[in-house]
Amino acid sequence: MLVVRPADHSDLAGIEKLVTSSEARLTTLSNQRDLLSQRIELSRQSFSCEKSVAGKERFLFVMEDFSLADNGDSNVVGVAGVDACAGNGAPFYNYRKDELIHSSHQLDVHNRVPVLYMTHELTGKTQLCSLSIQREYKQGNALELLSRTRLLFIGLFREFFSREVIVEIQGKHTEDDGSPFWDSLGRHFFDMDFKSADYFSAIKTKTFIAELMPSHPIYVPLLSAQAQAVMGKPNDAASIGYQLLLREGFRTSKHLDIFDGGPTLIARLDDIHTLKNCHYKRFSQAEQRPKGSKFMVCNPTLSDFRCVLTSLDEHEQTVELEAQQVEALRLQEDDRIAVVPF
Amino acid sequence: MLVVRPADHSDLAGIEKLVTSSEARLTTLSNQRDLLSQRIELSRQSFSCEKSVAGKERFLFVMEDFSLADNGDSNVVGVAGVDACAGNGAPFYNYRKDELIHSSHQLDVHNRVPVLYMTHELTGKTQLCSLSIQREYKQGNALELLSRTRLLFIGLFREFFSREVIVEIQGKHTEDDGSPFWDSLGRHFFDMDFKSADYFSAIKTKTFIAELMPSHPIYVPLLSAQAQAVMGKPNDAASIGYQLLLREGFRTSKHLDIFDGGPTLIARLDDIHTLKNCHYKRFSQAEQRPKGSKFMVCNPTLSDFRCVLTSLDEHEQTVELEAQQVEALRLQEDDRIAVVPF
Amino acid sequence: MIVIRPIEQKDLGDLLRMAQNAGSGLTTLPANEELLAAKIEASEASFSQRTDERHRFYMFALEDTEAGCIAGVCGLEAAVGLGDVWYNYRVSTTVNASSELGIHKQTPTLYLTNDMTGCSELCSLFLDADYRKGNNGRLLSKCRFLFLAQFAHLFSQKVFAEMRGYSDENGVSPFWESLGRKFFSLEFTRADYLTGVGQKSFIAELMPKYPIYLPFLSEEAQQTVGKTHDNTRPALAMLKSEGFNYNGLVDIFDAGPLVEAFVENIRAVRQSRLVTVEVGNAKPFDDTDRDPLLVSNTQYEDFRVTLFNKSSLVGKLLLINKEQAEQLQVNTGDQVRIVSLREPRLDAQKELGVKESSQTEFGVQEH
Amino acid sequence: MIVIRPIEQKDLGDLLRMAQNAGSGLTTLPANEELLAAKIEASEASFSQRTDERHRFYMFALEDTEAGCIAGVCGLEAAVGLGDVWYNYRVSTTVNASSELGIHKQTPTLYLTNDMTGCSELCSLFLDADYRKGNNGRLLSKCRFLFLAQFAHLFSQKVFAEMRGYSDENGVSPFWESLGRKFFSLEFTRADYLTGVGQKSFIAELMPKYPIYLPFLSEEAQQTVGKTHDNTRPALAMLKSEGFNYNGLVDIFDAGPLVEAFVENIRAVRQSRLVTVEVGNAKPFDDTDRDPLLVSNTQYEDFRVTLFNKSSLVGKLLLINKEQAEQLQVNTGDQVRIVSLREPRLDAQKELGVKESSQTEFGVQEH
Repeated sequence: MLVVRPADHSDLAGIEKLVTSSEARLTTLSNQRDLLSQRIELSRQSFSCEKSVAGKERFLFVMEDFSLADNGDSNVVGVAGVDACAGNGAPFYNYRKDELIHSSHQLDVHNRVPVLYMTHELTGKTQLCSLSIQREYKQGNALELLSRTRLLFIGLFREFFSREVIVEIQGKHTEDDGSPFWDSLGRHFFDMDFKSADYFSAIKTKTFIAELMPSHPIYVPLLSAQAQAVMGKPNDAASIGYQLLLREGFRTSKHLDIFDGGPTLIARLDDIHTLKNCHYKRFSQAEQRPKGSKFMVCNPTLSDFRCVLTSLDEHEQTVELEAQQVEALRLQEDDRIAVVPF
Repeated sequence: MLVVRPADHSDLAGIEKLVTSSEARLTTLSNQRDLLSQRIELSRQSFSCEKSVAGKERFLFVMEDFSLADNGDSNVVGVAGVDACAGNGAPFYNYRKDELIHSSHQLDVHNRVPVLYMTHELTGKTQLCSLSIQREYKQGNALELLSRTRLLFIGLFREFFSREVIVEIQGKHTEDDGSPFWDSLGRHFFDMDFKSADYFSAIKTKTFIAELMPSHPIYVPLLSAQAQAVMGKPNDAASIGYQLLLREGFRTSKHLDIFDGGPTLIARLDDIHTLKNCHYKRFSQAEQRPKGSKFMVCNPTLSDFRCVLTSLDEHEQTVELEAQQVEALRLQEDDRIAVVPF
Repeated sequence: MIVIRPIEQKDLGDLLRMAQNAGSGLTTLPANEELLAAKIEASEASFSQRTDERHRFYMFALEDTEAGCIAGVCGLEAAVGLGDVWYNYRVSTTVNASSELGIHKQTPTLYLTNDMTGCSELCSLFLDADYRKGNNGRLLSKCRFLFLAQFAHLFSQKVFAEMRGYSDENGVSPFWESLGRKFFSLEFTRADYLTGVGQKSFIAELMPKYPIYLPFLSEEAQQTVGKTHDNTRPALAMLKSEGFNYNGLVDIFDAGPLVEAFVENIRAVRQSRLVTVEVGNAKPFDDTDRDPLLVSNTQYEDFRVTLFNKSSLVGKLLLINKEQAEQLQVNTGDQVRIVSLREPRLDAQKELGVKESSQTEFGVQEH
Repeated sequence: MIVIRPIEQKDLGDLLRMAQNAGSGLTTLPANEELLAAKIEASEASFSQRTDERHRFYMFALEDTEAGCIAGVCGLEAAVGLGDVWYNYRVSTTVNASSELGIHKQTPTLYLTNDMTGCSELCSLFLDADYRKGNNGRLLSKCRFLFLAQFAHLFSQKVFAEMRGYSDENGVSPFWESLGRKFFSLEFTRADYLTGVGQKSFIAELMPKYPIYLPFLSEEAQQTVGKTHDNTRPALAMLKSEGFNYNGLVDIFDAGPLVEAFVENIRAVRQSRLVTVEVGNAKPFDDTDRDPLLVSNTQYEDFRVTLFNKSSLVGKLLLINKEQAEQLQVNTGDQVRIVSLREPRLDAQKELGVKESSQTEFGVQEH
């Protein structure tokens, strides 16, 4: 059984292992143990509504597989985050792809010229981030459960979040972890390869970006053909998650990652299917394995937030849950649950 | 009885009178007779699907009050347009208000600095324009009927239009027809007062805008306090129409008029209420004055497009119309009609 | 005898023939009869003071009085960019540095600028191939300095010349290929031609307005910024020897360098002085003299320049013969302005790094 | 006797006192003991060649050998902007024109630029009020030109100085009020101080990066662009008389002008020459002489400069007495570099518009 729940310090080793082996780029989750530990602590504070993080909450979830043998540690097979405010108090950098028309009647020329403007306009929007999952769990329901649990969480606790949610998707890279977009743009100014820039952006403040980023708009036709080709395209490793978000009602925005040119998805809370279809029910202990349609079901309290997959009869007001599920969700008799079709 | 229908050459005098006396600014509708006449001809070609205007259709509607005494001319009391593609083949200029965060940890300074970028990104989107109505008709249903008829039209003939519709709303002006936004920005570069710029933009090609507009981004904090205060605010004269569009599902975008800083509204077709609630019915000749809820009803054919207000019973598949209405709508027996709640 | 005089409408045929021979490098001299006639008309209107001072355009012709034809022209614009818009790129430096990461990176950056607006321009120099010998090239180019010296009040304090930019043996400009082509969607020669004939609004409409970071251009294009065409090097060396400097401005199409000087600092202006003429039986000018005197009269409408041997100067008197007096349009007792055609060789100048211009003859120099 | 020598750590007390008197206009001399000690250390490391050539910073002290104290300092930076980032605004012209509408509009525009990166800078000049008399001001400022002449290979070809910008009687800079304040959210003096102590990353973080159209600033601010503080005018006139020019670059905070010159074109560099010393019973220097000789030894680490009467120069020999020899650290037979402290008055120069610098004494000149 897969359970998604808030990350705790005991998950440190498991998360570290995940992040280190991740094939996808995780700017927002460092692989340095002390930074990871800080991040978990920050998440704990966010879930417990501590004043110190008010307005800058960073929620981190792990997915645990209860069916794995108990190895002493937690069986973390996935991790995912929600930042209440992109940038977390610092500027959040993006390129915004705009279009200028260079047109001359006299010469009968009419060129649409894409231009990249540096922008901070997404700063403060709620951001999905830090999604990483063990390779074996990628093809089944696990990735969707992990990703959508965050949306369910956002829907249940809207007071923490902005009206729009964004997700930066990893851009297309070369086989040796380079980025054609970076090589044609950022490299000229940051004077380092993509990996280094990526590394520093995970562990440093944004000062170095302000200092090194070119401040003038960039004409796309002057970038290399390879860079232009990957602009706004998701990396293959991220494509399942990308597809899933499109299905959820996210749309591609005009924003690109400043490092690898990857796309940004955006959705108004009101347009996200998981949020629209979520409703409350009661539960009862099941005598036998529940039957019906697949639903995500969660404990809708902040501190005990937990989410699992189950089957249920959507016409019944009371959902039957197995004892194991009730325990995993930390439910007490008479607690409300929130459910959403999977 | 008010009827909204395609403009025809016989409406020239009536439109001219309207435009000349209009209190609102109408960049997209010149008060020069020959230009007006061209515009009507262009509309006729658009309604008749002539090849010459394919992709650049400009539809112009007039509202006629049949209850006025016949004065030989048409009794035009309002005019309104839909351009299939904003810019009509030339670049469509806007400022886009973006935000940069100038932030220094060292000094604990965190400024959000709004910046205006010139953009053509709205070029090619469908644009509502040229709305003008006689003062006496402004307060009742007439304005809404005229404005929403365009939306109904767009919904019925989506193949002509883009997926998003924009409207530029007149910005705030001073009592002597000046513009604080213009005085603080455009005037420095165009070297003329607002009225002249406005006039030229209605009658000239866009070449002069390309030549005279400042090409670098504009820092809003450097504009005058008055200019900053009016940015994105609708003129009082336009506020009823503005309100109406918000109710229709339009949202304010980040785009401003380059001359007076007026706001731009934008909506996806799928979000516009008139489009969502439109459906087809049949009609029959009424014996007596129809009763029920207020609906807009129209002849849903391109060449004979006509729209009036009526009352009907929404549960009936057949709508009863008075003889006068049937005639005004140019309906033949067995024709379909399209209706939408008013 | 070779003499410089204002161009006239009767020279149109000669001029058209020269323009046809000039090729595409010469923006300001397009091979179009109507336009050339208009240029001559503009020059005549300027010399006869029918044009407002700041909008005058002067065109000088090199006449072979024996052959009865003109064999070269050069132009002088009182002030550029007052009617239309004058564009250049300024090659500037952008520095991005992070002390935290120990990074310090300099990026050459092109800024579109109109900074030459109002300055005077040397332009349109062209000399027939047959006449590219002896002192003709220098005479034709430098005659303008005496005009500037004599009528400085009619010109800007600063004067400049745009040098033809680098292109390869096939006439391809790597700078244009890497930048202009992407925005203008037309050939270099056509863009160049349109600019030459004054149809410049397409630049405002199509030109990228934001700064261009040079590393976005091809290696080859980067290297041609501020680099002149091989054929133009002698002309550039000549202007440098007169005190002109490259100060970071380049042509927007081919990135050829712009060289500028304050009028008062131009060698031939600074060293020029007035002397008195005495008409007698002086020997005619011997063109094998490699170091002659450049001499002009002081008349505006009937401006003339020609060369004399240094030996013609005796104290404060310039001794000339009748034919010379006629060509210069002066009489005994009139003042003329003189200056050495080349900078006198001094040891001091070698120390300061000023070099004599190349001995190669030149015929085409400015854009 | 007044002599110029490299500053030493023992001068720290005197220097601190001077910095406290200097006020906020002097970015590079903040009244902070630790920072001043660091500056002295940087200078000592430079003179003793412990620092890499391009990162050297030289500080010269004016010593009153009788009073046993220093009474003035001036600095010379080998190259700016190589460790951190050097910012200026370039005042450029934007032209928008429409021939169709008959409009032609010029708009002054400020571009943020790092174009001085790598150039040498004159800086930190300060002279005690008590010593602002006689030739002290000129001696202190111009001593650097002899150092530049002697060790030109250690400096950039171009040297510049930033002049304090205009502020009103209350110390308010209209330019700052109209631009900087809106972006930096701090006081001018604090911004100035942070820059002086080398903490400049806030500029990259807070500075507007896009060009600023000047008409967006207040009338008053527009008028102060390139205008110097009243107190700095004599210093500006002095630098101009040495061949420095304002070329459109201004300070990003107060818009004070930057003046620049190619080292080889600086009057005191160009006219300086080497002569031989003979030690004997020469008369001491008479400071009432308004036209003395500026004399330096040719040593790097023990560089010294002082003034002599012109009468001390006899042919190619400079006659000096024992005390002078000791202060200059030279012996009979050694070479020294000399130049007239002021530019010789020549009729020719009047013609060219060069004016003698104002007679007003100056004590503070560069930013």
